[in-house]
Amino acid sequence: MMIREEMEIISHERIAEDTYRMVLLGDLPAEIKQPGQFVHILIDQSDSLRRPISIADADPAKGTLTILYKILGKGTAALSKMQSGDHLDVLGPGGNGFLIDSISAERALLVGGGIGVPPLYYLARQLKEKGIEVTTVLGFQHEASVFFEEEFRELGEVFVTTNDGSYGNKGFVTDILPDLDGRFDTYFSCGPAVMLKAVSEKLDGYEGYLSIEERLGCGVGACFACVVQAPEGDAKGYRKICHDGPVFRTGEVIL
Amino acid sequence: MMIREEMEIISHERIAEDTYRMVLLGDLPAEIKQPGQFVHILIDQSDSLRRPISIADADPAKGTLTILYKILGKGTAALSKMQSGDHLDVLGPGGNGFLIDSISAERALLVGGGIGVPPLYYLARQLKEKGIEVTTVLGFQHEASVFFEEEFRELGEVFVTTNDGSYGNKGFVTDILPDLDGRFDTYFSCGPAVMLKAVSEKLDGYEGYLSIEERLGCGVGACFACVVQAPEGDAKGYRKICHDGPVFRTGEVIL
Amino acid sequence: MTKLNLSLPGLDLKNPIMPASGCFGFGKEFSEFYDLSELGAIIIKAATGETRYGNPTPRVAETSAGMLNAIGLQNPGVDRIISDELPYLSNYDTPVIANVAGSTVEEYVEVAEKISQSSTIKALELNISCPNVKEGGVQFGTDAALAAEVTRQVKQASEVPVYVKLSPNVTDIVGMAKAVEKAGADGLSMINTLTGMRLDLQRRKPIIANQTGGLSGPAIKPIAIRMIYQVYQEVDLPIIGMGGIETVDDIIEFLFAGASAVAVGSANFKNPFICKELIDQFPEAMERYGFDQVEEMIGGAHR
Amino acid sequence: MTKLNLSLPGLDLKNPIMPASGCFGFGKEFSEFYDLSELGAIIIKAATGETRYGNPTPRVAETSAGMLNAIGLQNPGVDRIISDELPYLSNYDTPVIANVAGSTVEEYVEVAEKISQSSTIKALELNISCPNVKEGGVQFGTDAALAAEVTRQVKQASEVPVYVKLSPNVTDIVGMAKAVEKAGADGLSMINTLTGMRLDLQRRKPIIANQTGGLSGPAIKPIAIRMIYQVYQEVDLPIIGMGGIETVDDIIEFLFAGASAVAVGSANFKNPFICKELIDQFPEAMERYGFDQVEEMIGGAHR
Ligand SMILES: Cc1cc2nc3c(=O)[nH]c(=O)nc-3n(C[C@H](O)[C@H](O)[C@H](O)COP(=O)(O)OP(=O)(O)OC[C@H]3O[C@@H](n4cnc5c(N)ncnc54)[C@H](O)[C@@H]3O)c2cc1C
Ligand SMILES: Cc1cc2nc3c(=O)[nH]c(=O)nc-3n(C[C@H](O)[C@H](O)[C@H](O)COP(=O)(O)OP(=O)(O)OC[C@H]3O[C@@H](n4cnc5c(N)ncnc54)[C@H](O)[C@@H]3O)c2cc1C
Ligand SMILES: Cc1cc2nc3c(=O)[nH]c(=O)nc-3n(C[C@H](O)[C@H](O)[C@H](O)COP(=O)(O)O)c2cc1C
Ligand SMILES: Cc1cc2nc3c(=O)[nH]c(=O)nc-3n(C[C@H](O)[C@H](O)[C@H](O)COP(=O)(O)O)c2cc1C
Ligand code: FES
Ligand code: FES
Repeated sequence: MMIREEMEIISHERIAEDTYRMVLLGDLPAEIKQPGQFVHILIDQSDSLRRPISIADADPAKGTLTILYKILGKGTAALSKMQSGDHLDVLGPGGNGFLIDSISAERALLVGGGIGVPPLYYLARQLKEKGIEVTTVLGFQHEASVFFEEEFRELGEVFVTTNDGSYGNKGFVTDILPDLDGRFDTYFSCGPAVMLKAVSEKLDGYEGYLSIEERLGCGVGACFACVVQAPEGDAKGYRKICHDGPVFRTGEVIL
Repeated sequence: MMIREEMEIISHERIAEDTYRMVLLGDLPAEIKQPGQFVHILIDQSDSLRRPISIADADPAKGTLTILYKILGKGTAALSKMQSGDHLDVLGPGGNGFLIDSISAERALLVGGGIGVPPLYYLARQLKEKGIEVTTVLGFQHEASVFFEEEFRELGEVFVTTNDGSYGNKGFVTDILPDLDGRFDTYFSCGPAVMLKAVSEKLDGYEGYLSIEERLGCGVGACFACVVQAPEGDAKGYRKICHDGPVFRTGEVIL
Repeated sequence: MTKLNLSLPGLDLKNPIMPASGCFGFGKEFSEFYDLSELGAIIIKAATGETRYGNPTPRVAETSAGMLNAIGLQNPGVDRIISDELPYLSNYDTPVIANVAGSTVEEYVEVAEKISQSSTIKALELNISCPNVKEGGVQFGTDAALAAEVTRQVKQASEVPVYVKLSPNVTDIVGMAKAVEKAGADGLSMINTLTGMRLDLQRRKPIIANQTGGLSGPAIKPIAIRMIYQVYQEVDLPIIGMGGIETVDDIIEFLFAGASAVAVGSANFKNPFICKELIDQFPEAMERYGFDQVEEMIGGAHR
Repeated sequence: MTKLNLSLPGLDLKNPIMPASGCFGFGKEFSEFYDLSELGAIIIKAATGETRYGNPTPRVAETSAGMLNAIGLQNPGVDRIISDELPYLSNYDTPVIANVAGSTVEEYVEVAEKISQSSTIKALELNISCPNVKEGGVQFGTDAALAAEVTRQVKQASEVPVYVKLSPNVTDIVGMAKAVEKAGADGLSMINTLTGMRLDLQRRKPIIANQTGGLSGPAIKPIAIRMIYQVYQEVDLPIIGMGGIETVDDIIEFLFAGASAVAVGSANFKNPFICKELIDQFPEAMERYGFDQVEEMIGGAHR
């Protein structure tokens, strides 16, 4: 069930260029169903809209969850100014994540781009726990923006690409994919729309799950701000990212 | 000269019901010309208008000034939440105060009502320093709202009235005035419009100075939000409270 | 005892607070947060004759003390609303108001006729003010003759009272209100959103794919209060007031201006519990201003 | 080298940033805060034929991300503005724009004729949009035929170019803009304030003595941007844009929408140094978005 609560910030640190990790404490983590869900944060009470941020990790027993975010505009800039001990108005957990319980994967490929990396970490941890082998490809702009490489390495093999080659392999995540052919049966991806499109084209034929972003209104499925079109023939014709997603099976929606 | 600066709050405390004293530190106090001037405070950067608050005391040498304010609405409520060490966006000193240098008073009567009391304190201190005898009448709603009686007592005789009689004399400041006839030559008053009107009628014939309130816009004399009418025949026809006032000689403006 | 309830045409309200159309879907999502029976009423998302997909995304953008939206009347169409959405709402002890939209007078009439036959629907809100669709919607709301015509025809077709939702994007709001009053409206609902735009400075294009969107939120409250105040003086219809409501003080301001009840829109996005919280806080607020009956507060600023 | 200057009818601007009418008096007060020669231009307070005292107080109220004002065109009258206020402004190397108001076409013409003869005045801003006076002002700004008529006559009387200041309180802003373009306007200035109201809940009356007031500030920016964007597409006149500007990003949004220059109004009340600060910050902001000439930015969202 989604709840709304004032969560306490128990740690907050910069982990890469404009990128921060924040750990929050409260009752909300106990409600998390799957990796890939998000929290909807009211950063300032005078804001009109909440900001959706993926749950990057969680420890329901301890009541903690981790978010990783990048400063993009007004809201995330304000968020970065907050300090341990401050409280944050959080609504969540929202949406449907990666349905790992119903997945019969044995070897998983995770493909994350930039600030799309966070939800994959919680996913990777849970896949590993289920005994599924995890290979990860992470794409960043340049060296300064790389984060969580080590964390993923603890869970399996990791490839890093940067657009300018300043770290890891030069190029895009899709440049790595051909080398990995045959080393996985299911893939999971999150990142900018163009990347998701390219990844799903390259990995056509594999079972795949994509986490999609769009500007949200309510975040609870009521306002139709966040719809994405479903393919011709679909009964409803659309999906709500905040409610039906943000994670969809490839082909379920038109990228 | 008016300046704008981030002043540091160096003390802040509740002194009566909904009433607070705050001491601010900065360069602005050095610019104060007279008692009766005000500072124009931007309490929250998202506010559209500043709030005018009288300078209740100042020590230009130390760079401090004191304000006393009452919680009335959104702005003053937010102000009351601020803490020592916080900074406040202050513009000032604004307006023309009590022109004590050009006043030939020997015995002064000060009449303050409620949150009109503050500017009279700085005035009283300066009158006293000039060797002028000070008698003060302070009116409040009830016992819980009384403040600064002791401070004024150090400077001269003090009479307190409360509307409900819960402290001092029951009634209005004007009830005291007849008893004081002949004990002063000049009076100074600040308080709600109705009180100022009543006081100036009771004390007709005396030289008197009134500090007037109105909702301000710019606070610097540019927007014409704060005008008050001058009597028939006046060349300009009006005065700006923020710029020509807030202190006016009786008769200079229509109450 | 404070008396929160009041009766308006077609509506027995247990309190004057309801969610605004388009900001509450068909209620289901919010039923996870609180019991919908607590609401004074529910205004559901706009219904059109056929399924509409709406505008491309992005459909929302934040602005100072407000937001823009251009959903474009996405909805499953009147038939599926009746078959799939209304049955669920009939479980609650709360009057449901259907928001009726269309591209032509015929479509308005068709939707009104069908949905007003549902026993769940206690009134219609005639949406002649949606600024986010190319056809229909706002041109009916900015031309007094068209507004009167669609009101007249919908009134004939409807089994339940009709509240006409006025657009604030007009020179003469009182003229619009009088026109629909004369055409037989049972009530007014005001205001819908103001047409606005925000640019993405990086892309140098409007953020909202539809370019313009409807501005809602506290930013527009002074305009809503002004329009309701003016219309209350000239028109003899009950008004459901809306536009930027976030607090009980806001609600009281709308009632004093002349609204008989209020709807809360965008604030549901900041806080999905807002309607319930406002309902809980309302009796105390009434007392603070010296009232024990909602009815006494209506138009309080005009006395 | 970034090129901040540009030429508009009658105006050689060293930068596109100026204070808006009514928010800067006749400049004198702000000359204590910075050198007025730094400003792109100065738009002075409205001038009418005779001295006007204006509306009773209170004249201002705060709203969410905005404020209401109903000054009511208080001013010393055109003759005393010419004799008492303009000489001081002529000391500065900044074009001065006179805001011209009136109750009748004749009054507009009289004021325009007189003040445009001053060598200090480089252009007129024809204020047909003041919502805060009973007579004149906004009715000229909400009726296209009247707007055209007053524009035509003022154009004939004026020695300097005429920018017509449009009211946003209209159904069809593009129609208004086209009407004054056809009538000979040299430019547009938009937007004036939206008519709004706020109630004092204790007194149960409007806070502003005039009841309604003009809403300005960031709250109205999305409406200003939308209107300028729409007018830029249909009308071939330079636009001085205004409505809620507080930051250099706001200015860039106005330029991209189609404004050639901008005016800063209520923000002067929050921060009397705002115009100078924005001018200082502007070159860097231009660079950040990849521009080195203001002219290239104008209408950037339309390409
Ligand atoms: C399901 C989901 C999960 C996300 N997870 C993360 C995450 O883990 N870490 C992270 O850094 N970011 C994540 N994002 C993107 C994040 O929501 C935006 O970067 C953030 O809202 C930008 O807010 P802002 O105030 O800084 O930007 P502004 O541009 O000032 O925001 C203005 C408005 O636009 C919306 N907005 C702007 N950009 C985006 C965007 N790319 N996606 C969605 N809304 C946007 C904001 O929510 C806000 O309503 C996620 C988005 C979605 C939809
Ligand atoms: C020259 C001058 C000196 C003042 N000195 C003091 C003082 O020393 N101590 C003190 O407590 N108060 C003083 N006041 C009154 C004080 O400015 C208001 O109480 C305060 O602005 C209320 O703000 P708010 O946000 O709490 O109320 P809100 O009602 O939320 O304010 C909304 C707006 O209305 C204005 N406003 C509301 N009430 C008043 C009022 N009575 N006078 C002027 N503006 C008002 C506010 O400034 C603001 O712009 C003074 C006023 C003036 C004009
Ligand atoms: C996302 C969104 C969708 C809306 N959809 C509708 C709609 O379908 N029909 C309608 O009449 N009004 C619609 N509105 C307008 C609201 O019902 C309301 O009139 C307006 O938002 C002002 O209220 P607020 O400021 O409380 O949001 C919508 C508003 C928003 C924000
Ligand atoms: C206090 C005040 C007085 C104003 N007086 C005038 C005026 O005399 N003439 C005029 O054309 N506009 C006047 N305006 C409107 C402004 O020039 C400007 O168009 C409007 O405020 C929007 O800009 P802003 O949001 O930056 O304030 C006034 C605005 C305010 C706030
Ligand atoms: S954000 Fe409102 S339905 Fe998804
Ligand atoms: S407040 Fe602007 S002139 Fe006094």
